[in-house]
Amino acid sequence: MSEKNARERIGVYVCHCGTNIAGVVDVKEVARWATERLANRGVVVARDDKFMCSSLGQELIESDIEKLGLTRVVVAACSPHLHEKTFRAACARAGLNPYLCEMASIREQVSWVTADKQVATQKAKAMISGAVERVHYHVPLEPLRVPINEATLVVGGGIAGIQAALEIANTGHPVYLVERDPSIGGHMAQFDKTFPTLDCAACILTPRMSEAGSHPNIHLLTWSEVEKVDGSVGSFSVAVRKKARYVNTDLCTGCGICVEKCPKKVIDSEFEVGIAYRKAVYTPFAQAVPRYPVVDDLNCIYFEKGTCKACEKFCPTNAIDFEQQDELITLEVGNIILATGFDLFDARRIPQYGYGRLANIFTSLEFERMCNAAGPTEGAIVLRDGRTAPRSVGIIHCVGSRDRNYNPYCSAICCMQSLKFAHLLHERTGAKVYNFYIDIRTPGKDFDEFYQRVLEEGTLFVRGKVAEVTDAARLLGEEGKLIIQVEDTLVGRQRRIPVDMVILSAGLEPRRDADEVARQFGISCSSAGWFTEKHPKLDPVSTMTEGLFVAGCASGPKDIPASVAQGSAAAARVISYIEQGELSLEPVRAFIEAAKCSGCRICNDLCPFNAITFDEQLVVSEITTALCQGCGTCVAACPAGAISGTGFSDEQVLAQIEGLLMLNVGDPTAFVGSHAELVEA
Amino acid sequence: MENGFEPVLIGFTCNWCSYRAADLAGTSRIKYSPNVRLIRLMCSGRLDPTFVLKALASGADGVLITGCHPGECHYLEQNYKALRRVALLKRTIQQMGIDPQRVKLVWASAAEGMHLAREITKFVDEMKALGPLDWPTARLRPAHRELQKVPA
Amino acid sequence: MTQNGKPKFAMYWAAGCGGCEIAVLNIHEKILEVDANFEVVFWPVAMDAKYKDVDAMEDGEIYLTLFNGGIRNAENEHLARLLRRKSQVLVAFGSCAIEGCIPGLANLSSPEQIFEAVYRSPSTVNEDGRVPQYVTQVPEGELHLPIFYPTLRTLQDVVDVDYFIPGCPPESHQIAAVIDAVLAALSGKAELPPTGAFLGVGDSTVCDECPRQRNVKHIKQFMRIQEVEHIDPDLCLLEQGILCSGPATASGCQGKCPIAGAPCVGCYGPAVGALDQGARLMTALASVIDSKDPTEIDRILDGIVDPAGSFYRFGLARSMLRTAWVAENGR
Amino acid sequence: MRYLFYPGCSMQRTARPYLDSLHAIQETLELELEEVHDWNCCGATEYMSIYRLPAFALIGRNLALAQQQANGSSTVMAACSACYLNLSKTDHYMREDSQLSQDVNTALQAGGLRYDPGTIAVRHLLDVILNDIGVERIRELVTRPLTGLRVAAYYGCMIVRPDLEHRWENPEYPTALEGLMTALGAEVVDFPLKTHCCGGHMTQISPETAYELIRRLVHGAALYEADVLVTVCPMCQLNLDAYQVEMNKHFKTDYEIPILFVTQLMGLAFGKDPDELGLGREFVDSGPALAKIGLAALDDEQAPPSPRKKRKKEEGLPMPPPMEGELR
Repeated sequence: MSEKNARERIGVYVCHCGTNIAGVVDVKEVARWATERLANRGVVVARDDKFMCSSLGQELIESDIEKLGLTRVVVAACSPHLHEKTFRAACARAGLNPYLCEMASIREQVSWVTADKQVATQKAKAMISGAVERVHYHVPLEPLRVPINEATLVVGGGIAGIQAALEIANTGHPVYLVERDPSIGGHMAQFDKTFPTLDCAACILTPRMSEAGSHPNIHLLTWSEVEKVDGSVGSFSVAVRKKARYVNTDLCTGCGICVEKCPKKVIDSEFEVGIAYRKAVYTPFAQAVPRYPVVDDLNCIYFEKGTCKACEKFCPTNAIDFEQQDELITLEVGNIILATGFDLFDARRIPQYGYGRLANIFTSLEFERMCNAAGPTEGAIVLRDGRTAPRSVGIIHCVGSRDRNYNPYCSAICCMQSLKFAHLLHERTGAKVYNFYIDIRTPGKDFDEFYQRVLEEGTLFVRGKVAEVTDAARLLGEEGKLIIQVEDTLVGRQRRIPVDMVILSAGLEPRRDADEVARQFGISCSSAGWFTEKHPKLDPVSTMTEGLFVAGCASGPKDIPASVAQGSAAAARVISYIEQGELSLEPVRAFIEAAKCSGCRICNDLCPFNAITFDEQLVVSEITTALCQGCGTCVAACPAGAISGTGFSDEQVLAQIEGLLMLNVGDPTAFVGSHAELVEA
Repeated sequence: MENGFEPVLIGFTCNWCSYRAADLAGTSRIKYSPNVRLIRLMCSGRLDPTFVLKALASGADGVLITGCHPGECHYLEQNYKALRRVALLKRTIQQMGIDPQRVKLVWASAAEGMHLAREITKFVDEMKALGPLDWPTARLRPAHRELQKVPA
Repeated sequence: MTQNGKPKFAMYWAAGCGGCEIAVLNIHEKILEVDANFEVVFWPVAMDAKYKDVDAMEDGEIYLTLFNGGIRNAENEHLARLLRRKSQVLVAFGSCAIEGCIPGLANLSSPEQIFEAVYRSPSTVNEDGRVPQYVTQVPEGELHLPIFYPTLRTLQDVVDVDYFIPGCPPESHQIAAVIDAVLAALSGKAELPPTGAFLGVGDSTVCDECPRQRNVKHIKQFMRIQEVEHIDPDLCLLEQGILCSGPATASGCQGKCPIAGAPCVGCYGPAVGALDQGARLMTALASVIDSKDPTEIDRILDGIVDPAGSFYRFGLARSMLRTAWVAENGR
Repeated sequence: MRYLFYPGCSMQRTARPYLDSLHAIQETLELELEEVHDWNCCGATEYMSIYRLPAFALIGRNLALAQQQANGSSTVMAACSACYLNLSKTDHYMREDSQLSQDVNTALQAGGLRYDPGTIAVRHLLDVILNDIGVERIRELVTRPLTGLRVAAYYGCMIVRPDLEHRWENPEYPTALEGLMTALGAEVVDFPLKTHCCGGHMTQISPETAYELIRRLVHGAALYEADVLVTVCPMCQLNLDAYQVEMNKHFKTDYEIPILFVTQLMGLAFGKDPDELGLGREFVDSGPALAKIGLAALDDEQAPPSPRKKRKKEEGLPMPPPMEGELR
């Protein structure tokens, strides 16, 4: 045991927590024991109190620090996750660095989980012993302070991103809104009506889009993608690739003549999800923001064959520019909001549902486009032939969701969306509509009322997971139909229901490149692939990386109101950072001692936050403190022992082990090779 | 246990998952074996094999290492580093005559208080079956065992 | 001080191979300075000396003792205690004295296993099956051999040590530098370093002195050097899947082995301040194994055929665990 | 590639062409098959649901023999889907249920045998062809592509369900056999009934039930204008082939869909002699169908195959494209 550290003057405070601790642990005995047996380990006072976290309890600690000159404090009470801040603050008020306080969780880890009182008391002693040994090696720490650049980057121009951008821009701070498609608007722009109010999606969205497009504080970067992210909270440096549009946006008036004159028709697999055609030069939809078209260089005849340029010939302002190149720009921002949205589950992955094989099977998004008055059928609900109205329609819920073969989670919006479809079908076609569902989930405002309404309209509901959709007719009346084979679990029998059209309510999935984006920005994804929020309940728009926020479906399936709320919430968090001007960060961080670093590069790829870099000149690795999240993986990995971690140093942990194993109160000669001995050596 | 042997065990927890699982076990009043004394790390990735060796050399009969489930690491994927370190460490200590069972890796999310409690009790039972380690470097009459003894 | 005014010098060889003795001679002409400045009073390899002569000395009469080898038997321990008492400055010289070195690896086996291997295994020519006896009766009386201890301990486990000079053996230029330092201190030109210091080592590890190109590491396979068909002469050996102890071994040797194309075996011990060289190596290597799949990880780890022997080749006797659990190990 | 081979009883008798054609192409595929010595019945489809332990012990004996024999391979390959499923199930449940494993081994002990669950991998011939040999290799081996032959790929139920070892990408709607057929040069028709029931032993218990099940499959193949239906299971082949006539009588229909084994079509594509492949032994004559690829001589009276009706080209809204890597 180290004599050096016995110089510390330690106060031990044992909390009764009413009877929560004292009912099981003999707190008086624990305090007595600590005074007696840990005196040679620096403990100068050990007290017990009814509620250490009360103002009286805190004052007790403060007064001891002042009167007894305590240099370290150990509080044996509840979990540090509950009251570490409280006791740190008490220390700070008495002039002791708050990080010189350590807690032993003798409530959550002892009194509440141990039946035998005597054993519980012994375990409490061991834990205090561990905390006492550990606290010797605590060092005074100061929170890190970083200045915050007032500009913000919002990635993704769907409704969540638009909302976030507008909120921040309205407080007078600059925002860069990056969108990889030619227009902002996201999935919401594709929808027809929104549930349960049946507002027209475009009617409520497009004003927001225009507002974002013309806001003086919003710098719109569509047809652009984030390429690289450097820096950390307060001062991110983000490289953005502005893809070549082949349209000079300074000259373009958005008149649309180029689109009209373009001779090349291609299937519009983006906005119209493959059920309509567009030109090789196009604006994705009429109300696109910005209104400038894009030349699709994969399909443009000029790019294929080197000749055509019809658009260029007819453009009245000479805005077409085939020489345009991608442009790489760097944005300096203080915070980033990721609102990258979702992808629709690819229904072709369930071949027994026949999508892609059987003509009259549509995905939910295809159906949205079909219902939309601005869509390929101008709102007419028809079969794939483009003419025939269906007389019977089956809507299959949970396609790719709540299915362990695909995605185990609930996609949250499909029930309401399917009910909406049922209503629209009823209203516009009078077709017989079946809903095939596992459970109906209508937890939102006015949602269940809408469900009741659809029920009353006569939509039929079959509870059961559809086994297959087939055109292999077997029974009378099945020829030429799509037959839905399903076990009706309410009736308890197999049914075959022939219909004209099937709509697959495909689930929501993380963006196909979500993993890559997460890595680029240094955040994590859940096992399903959604971005992980800092806390699912209490901090749903923050991530583990300071200054990086998430909003909308990027962190999981959400409906429009929830996405909008998250956009606003993320904006509020960013605005609060900007207004503070600087940010305090927990000082639990790793540091590399350059003289000890051999430049072996073992640690270089261990940090998921990209905090570790290698200096080729000095041949040493370095840590960017503001990026470090304090996990300590590199500390544990460094073969040279050159990396140390504040708050969780080797010395602290090793001392705690000795303390927990009561080496400090045993016969010192009984132990060979204490770590302290080695440290001293 | 037949011989009344109560192992003394050290447990390492991740601040974000297993430590919170221990908190949850507490608030849920789930009773489990008192033999494991937990140490909080920020992440299972902080787990340095030195700590495990230190614990074994200092009188612990076994070491439990807990972290977030694979794919759920709070720091993205540091728990895989713990997984690999423990795998290698087990091979080494086996050569040193230590039953690799004495070092155990358990995944427990913040929501798995019950799971953690069960795993702790299970580990304690396994260690009871294995008997004391009593590593030579912690020989003689270590005080820690006195304290662990359950009075009859 | 002797009559001629020269401080006294001693060197002793305990459980070790003797390489350290050779290393001292390997400082070439510098050895003349030793002779010029010291009176060699006890150096069994180099001169005739009796233990009783040392016994007869005053405490602290010897100025400098270089002690190499570990403490394997009662004689080693006796001499360690004796020389500690008689010396002002006791130096643990070389890996064996500091951390056990190769003799320390014997801590993976019991004395019985060791004797079995040495006297009775098929690799031994011992037709009569003679095994040393602690007590042997001869016409003249009883002969005694020193007691063989259950484990090998290091010098500092037995006595207080003033300085440590690591290496197997220590590099000649480092030995020369130490001699210069001692001479400078003797002549009052400089102070001796603080007690407990490691002499002749750098702040960092072998990679610091290794000229090979190093990159971010992703290890998919470990191989023994004889299994590697072509070794890139310029690339980090570890990145080529060869288990190299360089990252976790104190610098000071100038990267001799990796420069010569052989992986570092770790003879300089852990970096100063690091507690357990084996643990440092294990944690570092495991961290950069490029797999998240337990089965694949196992496959990759299969490439490390002798983990304990590889990670604790030199440091076992001074590692956290010190010894393997062997039934007879003094338990 | 070397495997232990469990032929099963059907391949010795009713599905002899399956065995013959397998032997015929074995060398081309570089398949080394070593028959499990002294193998016994696999329990077929029902036994396991009637007497659980005896069934497992019966099958376990084969696994024990295989374990004993295992030299150079610990994989037992079965070409019959029922055999495959029973062997696979037994290994799986013995692994999961230590009590069962103990009981089975107690039974096996009487014969001086023992099976350690997990030591033998049980695989179906189709799985071996697709995953060990691979479609690419097969494509290289084709000397007489089955160009113009319209094939309905039929898996039956037992090979894909329950997919205990997760060997199939999509056990509900597999597409791998289609890929193999395409590699042979055949044209694969849409056949959504690919994993539907062939009737199984219903032919013995309740023929009318079986006829309906058979009718659905044959009708499906006819609807999509398949020339042949290819199968990987002796029972499927037997039901669809031998009972097709009975079924036609029952429903007063006149379906004539020849039912061939996958190995027979592979053999044809590899240029093997039809006789060697056991062709001509089927009830529903495959001659007219195979005439399309220039094999058997056409009967004079027989009209040449009607020109294929193209499925109507869709107008209106475009169809979604096939998924990347999807076999059609």
